[in-house]
Amino acid sequence: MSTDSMYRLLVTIAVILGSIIYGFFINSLARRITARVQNRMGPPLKQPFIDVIKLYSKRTFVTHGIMQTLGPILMLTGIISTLILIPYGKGYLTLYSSNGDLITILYIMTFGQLAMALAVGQAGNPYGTIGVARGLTRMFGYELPLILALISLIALNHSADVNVIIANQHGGIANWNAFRHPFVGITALLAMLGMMSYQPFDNASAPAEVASGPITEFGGKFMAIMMTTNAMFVVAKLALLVDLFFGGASNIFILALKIFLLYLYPLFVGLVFPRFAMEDTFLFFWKWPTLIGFIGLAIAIF
Amino acid sequence: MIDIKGILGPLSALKFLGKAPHTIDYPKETKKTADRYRGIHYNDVEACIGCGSCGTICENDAIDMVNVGFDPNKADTGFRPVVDYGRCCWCALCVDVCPSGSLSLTKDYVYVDDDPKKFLYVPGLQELGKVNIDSTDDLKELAKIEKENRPKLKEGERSWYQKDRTEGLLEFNRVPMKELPGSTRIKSFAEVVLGYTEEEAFMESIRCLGCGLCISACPDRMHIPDYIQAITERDYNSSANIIYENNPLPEMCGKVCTRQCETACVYHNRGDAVAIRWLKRFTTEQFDDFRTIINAEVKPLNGKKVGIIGAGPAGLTVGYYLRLRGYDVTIYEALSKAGGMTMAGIPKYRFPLDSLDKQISYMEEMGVRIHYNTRVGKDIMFDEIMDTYDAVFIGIGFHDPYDLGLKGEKEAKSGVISAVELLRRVNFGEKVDVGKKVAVIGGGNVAIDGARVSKRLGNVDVTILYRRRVQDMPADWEEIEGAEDEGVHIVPQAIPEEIMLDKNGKVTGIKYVMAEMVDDGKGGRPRPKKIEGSEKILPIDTLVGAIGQQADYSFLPDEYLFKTQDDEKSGSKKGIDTFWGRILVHGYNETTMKKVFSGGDMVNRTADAISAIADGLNAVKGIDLFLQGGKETKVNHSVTESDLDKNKLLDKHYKMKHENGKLVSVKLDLSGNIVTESVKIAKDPDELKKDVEKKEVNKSTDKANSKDKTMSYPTKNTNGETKKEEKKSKSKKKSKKKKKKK
Amino acid sequence: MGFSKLTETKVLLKQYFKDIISIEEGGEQRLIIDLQSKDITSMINHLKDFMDFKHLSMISCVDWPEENKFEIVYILTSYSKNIVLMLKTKIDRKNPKLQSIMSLWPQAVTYEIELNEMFGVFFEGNDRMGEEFILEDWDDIPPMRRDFDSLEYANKNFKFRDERKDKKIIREFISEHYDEWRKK
Amino acid sequence: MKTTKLYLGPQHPGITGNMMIELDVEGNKILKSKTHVGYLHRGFEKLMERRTYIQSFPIVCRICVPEPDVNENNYARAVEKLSGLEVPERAKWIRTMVLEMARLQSYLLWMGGQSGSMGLYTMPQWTIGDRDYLLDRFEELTGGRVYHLYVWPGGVRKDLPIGFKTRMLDLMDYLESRMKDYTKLMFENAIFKKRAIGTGVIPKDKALEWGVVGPVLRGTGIKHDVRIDEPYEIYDKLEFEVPTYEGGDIYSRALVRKFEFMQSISIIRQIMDKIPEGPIYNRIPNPFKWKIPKGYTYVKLESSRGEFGYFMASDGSEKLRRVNVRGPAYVHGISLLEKILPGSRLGDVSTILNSLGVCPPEMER
Amino acid sequence: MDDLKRPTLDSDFTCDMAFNKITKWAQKNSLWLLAYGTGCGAIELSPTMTSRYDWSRLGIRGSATPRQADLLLITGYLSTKTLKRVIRSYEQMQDPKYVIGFGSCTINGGMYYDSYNTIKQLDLYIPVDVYINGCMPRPEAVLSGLAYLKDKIGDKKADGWIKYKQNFEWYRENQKKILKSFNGDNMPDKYNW
Repeated sequence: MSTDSMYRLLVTIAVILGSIIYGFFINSLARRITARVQNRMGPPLKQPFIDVIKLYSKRTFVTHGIMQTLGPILMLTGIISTLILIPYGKGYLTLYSSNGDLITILYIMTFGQLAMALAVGQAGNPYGTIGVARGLTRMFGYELPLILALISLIALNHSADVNVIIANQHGGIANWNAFRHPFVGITALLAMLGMMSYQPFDNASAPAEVASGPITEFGGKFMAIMMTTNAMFVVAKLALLVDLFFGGASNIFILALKIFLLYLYPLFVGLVFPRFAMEDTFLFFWKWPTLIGFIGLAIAIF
Repeated sequence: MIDIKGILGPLSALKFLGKAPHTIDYPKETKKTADRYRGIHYNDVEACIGCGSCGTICENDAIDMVNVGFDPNKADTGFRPVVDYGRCCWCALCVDVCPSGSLSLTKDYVYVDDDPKKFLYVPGLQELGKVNIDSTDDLKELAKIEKENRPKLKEGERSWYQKDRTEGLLEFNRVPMKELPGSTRIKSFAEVVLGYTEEEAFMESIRCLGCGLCISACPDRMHIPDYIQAITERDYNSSANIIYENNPLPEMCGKVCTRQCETACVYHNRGDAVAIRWLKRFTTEQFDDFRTIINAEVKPLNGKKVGIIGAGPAGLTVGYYLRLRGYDVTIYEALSKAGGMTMAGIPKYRFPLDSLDKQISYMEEMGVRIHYNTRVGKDIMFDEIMDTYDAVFIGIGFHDPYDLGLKGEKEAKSGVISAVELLRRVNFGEKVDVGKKVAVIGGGNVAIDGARVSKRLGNVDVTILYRRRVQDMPADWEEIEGAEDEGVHIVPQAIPEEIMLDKNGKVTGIKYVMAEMVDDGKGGRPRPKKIEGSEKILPIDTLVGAIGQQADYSFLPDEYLFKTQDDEKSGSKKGIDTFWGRILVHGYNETTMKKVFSGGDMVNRTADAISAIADGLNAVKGIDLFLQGGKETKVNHSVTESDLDKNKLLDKHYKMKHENGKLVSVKLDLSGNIVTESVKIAKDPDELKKDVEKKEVNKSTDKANSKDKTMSYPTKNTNGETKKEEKKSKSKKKSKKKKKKK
Repeated sequence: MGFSKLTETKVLLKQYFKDIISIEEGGEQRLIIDLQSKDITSMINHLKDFMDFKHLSMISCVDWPEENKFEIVYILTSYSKNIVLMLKTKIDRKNPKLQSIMSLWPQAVTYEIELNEMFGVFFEGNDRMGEEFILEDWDDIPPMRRDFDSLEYANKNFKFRDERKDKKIIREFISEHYDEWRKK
Repeated sequence: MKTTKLYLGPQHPGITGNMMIELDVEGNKILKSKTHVGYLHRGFEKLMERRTYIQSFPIVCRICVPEPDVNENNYARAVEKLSGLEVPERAKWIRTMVLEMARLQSYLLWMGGQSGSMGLYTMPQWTIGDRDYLLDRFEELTGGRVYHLYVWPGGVRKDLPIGFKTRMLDLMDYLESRMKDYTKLMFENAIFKKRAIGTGVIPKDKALEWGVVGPVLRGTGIKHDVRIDEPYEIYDKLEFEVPTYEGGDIYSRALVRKFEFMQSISIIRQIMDKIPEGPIYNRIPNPFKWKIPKGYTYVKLESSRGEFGYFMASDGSEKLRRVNVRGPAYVHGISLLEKILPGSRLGDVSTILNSLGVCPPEMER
Repeated sequence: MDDLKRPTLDSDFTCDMAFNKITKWAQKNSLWLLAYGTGCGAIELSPTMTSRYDWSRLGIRGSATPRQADLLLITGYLSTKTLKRVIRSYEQMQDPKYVIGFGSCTINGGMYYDSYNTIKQLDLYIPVDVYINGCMPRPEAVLSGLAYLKDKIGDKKADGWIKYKQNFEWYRENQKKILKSFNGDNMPDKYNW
């Protein structure tokens, strides 16, 4: 293994661990912010770490079959593969993003969710199946505007490579994609709400309706893996969106700051809005965001 | 189409980001609990009287009454509540129903534990959770903890308690009894107390909590809560039947009883007790004839005959119950009306003439023969009675007044009369001329009655001379109040010296000297000491002496009467032993003479009607046992040392002690050391041993239905006053109430 | 002037139903009617359709073991006349049977199921009789009947803490121990 | 589509309290629903037949947990009607105030539940947090936070504490200002409206026949309120309006409750101004053996969820012969649900339950 | 599914020694509570979890399913019908799990001691770690109860779940005594994972 690929491997591992820790850190900040809005004190900052350690220290290991055990692990692999494909800055931080472009990232991102669907199918909990069905319908909902936004972006930059897109955005804020092509930016932001599974669209794991949805059957260690993958997933998506629409980041700290600021947006929307009914999520995404998406595409093509 | 207001409006909720949250960071800062928060119990174990009302009202059966080691007395059962926090719902009904107001809830509520055994808790004696109680039985040593290390109530901690008598579920004020106003009372002998209407009786009887403490105070053990409950249900028949179970003269007790039960009532220490006497009276007023009401089954005559001397309360009770048990009873009464001391000694405004007629006619109709105006010893000889009857009961009471022992008493021809004599004459309708000014010497009920009666014989100026202070007077405070209302002057601390006579022996005045109270140093009653040179003379027309009575034993032939205190032969089986004028009786009121039983004022010291009835009831059991199989052994007729002690015959100036097998009575002076070696009662040691075994035998039979004959004064009531101080505080309370009324 | 609505309904009902056992006014807006059990349904039908008693508040049952009777009580409210009417009828306690009024009000089914489970009253025409409504696999007699003692059932089936098993009823204890206390 | 049977069991975060709804679901649409109750059954009516009148006073307020005062008041008035015990005037005013305070705290609890079931988790934190200030006033007045044990036959247990009036009026102003925030966040929330309008519709013509009462009935446009139809305590001396909204869906019911929340605040202000002086308690004859002559009575009042009635029969002994509690949830939770749920979406089950104000302990007592 | 090896009891402690301090600290500070208000005490849970008392600052959070919960609150009385569901949920919870008994109904029957449908002592049927006194315990009392449980977990005394496994037959026999149709409702006899 050449020293170059060795260095790259070490940096990847560092980034993965960094994303876990940073994911939990964002999660705890989010909990504090929701607490403050809800006029209460909220948990201590290190609470997510305590939760994960406690879940790992659970004694029992209940599983209904091999698929249920594999589900979270497959999800972990899915998320790690998306992580390494996203560039986080210059040099080694671009990890392996050179050999995969936007479409591969999109494909691999959905891989974790499908694995989850199979695992829940094995678990046999009715709420799980309903939760997964809702998750998939929601994915259909937000995939359309997302793809429209990404296609128009590719059309504008004439290449699907993320690094190229970042390169095109260098210079001041003015020429960040979100501002240069407002329609594309808006559709992406609206689609992002669906991806984040926060309030307006958290029908998949709505406690009141389907008792925490797909992860109803997963306790103890599985739940721990779920939480870590969730944290990494948040970081991955935000990093991707920052790269595509907000000009990437030269060094890691600016990227972290941008991720946090972008994270605030779905958080605040989630805090003040109840959740849509199942059909409405569908209709919501396929009405305004899609329309704006088509306009953006039209501008991009002609 | 897009609802802008609906989208942007909620975002205003984000303004809370800047504000500080209103969360209470519990372990560090806590919210002040309200003053009334119902938290953990606290019980002031000194004020608590263990009546069990809290345990009875608790709907979750969370409170048990447990023997924690306090020694019970008449006004306190010695039990304390233990609260089971595995049942309690903190509704504070127990606090609202606590008559003594000792139970309360505190503001402290946090208690967490992992051992369910620690949720049992005696409030006021234990810290919650410190003690692991395995069974409520082993809490007896709790009372031994001194006051200091019992859990104390922190200042201001009591959250839910009865601030005053108006809070809570109990009605502390008695339904007021209608009385004739003072001015009209004097004009006639009409009855002063007018009695309850049906509605008033219902309101008064429903106050009773039914806890039963009054039963323990009544010498005759009447079933008080049961008949009060019958009055509440307006079922007067069964109420009368319950009374008749152990009291054949309800009207007498309803009007003139000394009400020991009301002093023991739970309401007594914080308010007015339930008017038990007036309720009993109310039941009797409902019927004009007991024959149809009382359905006691009368056994057919079994051939045995019992003679009764004296138709006082004791005699009548024995007559009634023996007749029920099938004995042929005849009563010899010296006076013209039955009722004994109550009929002769008590003036008509308190005890009207006809009040016993109903009971007497019921008894006579049942077959009890009463020979009036036949004095034993004059119209019929005692020996004749002893032969004709299988058993004899002596119940002649104390009719013979003490003489005053003043200078000039013997020489006085007219103008000096004893209160008993005066009352008997007035009661039986004689016209007695007492002149314009009357002085009464003495402080008991009889003195007061004498004064009020003489007040009614025309407008007479009456003064009472009493050696000690007003509050030391043994009379009922109601009586003293009544006398003062009617204008009787009371001169306390006046010791009479000499009766001034004119030449033909008529009383003209009384010389008395003032006294000041001197504490006798041993906590006993302070003694009056003359103040030299403070003589005063009170011009009077008649002098009434009321310093106590004694029995008149003239009917007994001498060979039967033994005064144990001063001659040797007493203790033999032939005669009746008496001790300083009182007949010595054994467990079933049997005297030392075979076939002879006795009871009433001649035996017990409490000298009131209910104790006489109690003696009668006890004697009935004795006679029944005695005549059943004819075996004398069941009733052994010999008096042992413990009987004397039990009979409380001995004043604290005398003490019985064993001296080489002989019972010796020793006279003590005030400070308790022996003054004169008094008479030895002849009793050889082996006979004493036999007595003791016999006592064991009898004890077993006694246990079933024995009743303690003599009634000791209730030493201390709950707030630590002796009878006298209690009277004083009561009179103060009454006067306070009167002031309020004006 | 005119009668108050109350007396008006009273008079109307009297004419309509000859054999009413008793009808009286309990309070200013209350009517209490006693009926034989056979014409309960016709009375209720009449009340609902013609007398505008639209709202069925409750069906309840009172157990009179001494008269060996169950007393079924229907409480109807008429919003327009503002009257609450209490319709009472007595049925035999051994095999309590009554006609169901399921067809008039949907919620009557729930009341009837509960009465069936709690008292054992059988409503003909109600197909969901015997259905388990509140109690799960109950083996004893219907619990709300007066001859079922719940404390005895609790003692039989459940176990209480035994620290308090030797507790004494204070009032009986007082009466047993009079003599000891009198001495002191 | 294959129909699956779904048990929204007793342990389900969406179901308010302990009951189980058995649904036949086809995809997201409900075909048939059946309610199973009995998880909170303690046999109140049996227990109250074993307790004397004053002893069943503490157990009565445990029947319906979100609203104990309604039971206390009903029980007290029923016993007073049976026994003929009068209540002093001031006690009546205090009782009305306690009832209105209970309505306020129950509506705050409802707002939390309704928005929580829809996912708006900020609202429950606010409303139940503010409800706690009201519980402080209850604790100060009655000595208990939730179970107040304050209204008993004959009047109320203790008088108003010193300075209670000022603290109460401050609280009313605070709640009124908070209502503006709630309206912005919930009542005028776009997504709340989208979800609430048109779901769980009760047809107006069938409402009365299905036994619908209280705010749910007023939500369908029919104006009935026990406080006007049959004024109890001192409601005839107070001025307040009773709102009705057309539509019969969750949103109209929400508006009815919002309007009544404001009315309750104004009622409490009126009471605080015009409360007369005088005794507060007319003592019952005897706590242990108070016998009440034979009689029947049906007493009802307007709780925050509708007509709450007590049927009581006494037989002359010191214990009740029969008590039957008729809460609004008895009808709303069982027969009404079986009528409304079929046809609505699976996601809306807990929203509809909350809007009907279903409180399971009342159903099986 | 049972052939998968279950951690036997004795192994619970040995392999746990290695990083025991950290797990105890984590288990102490993060208690996930099963959202199941079994009795009338649940009304006092809502103020405790919302803004006025907010137990999330002590690391306590509700969880919708027994799988993720490790704390079960029995808030007051328990009717027999609910007891069956409580047993099922309790056994489905992951070890280590704790139970808190609220109020007087769990200790000796409370107000409903003479009711035919409620259980009188909770620790006959499921092991109870902490009892909180009160009817119903205030939010402050609930928080102090939870603090007490945290200390107990901290020094490894909260072993209710081990006690349940060790004398499982005793518990199961008690449960069967009052739950008549045990197998009728396909309640497994063995430990129902």
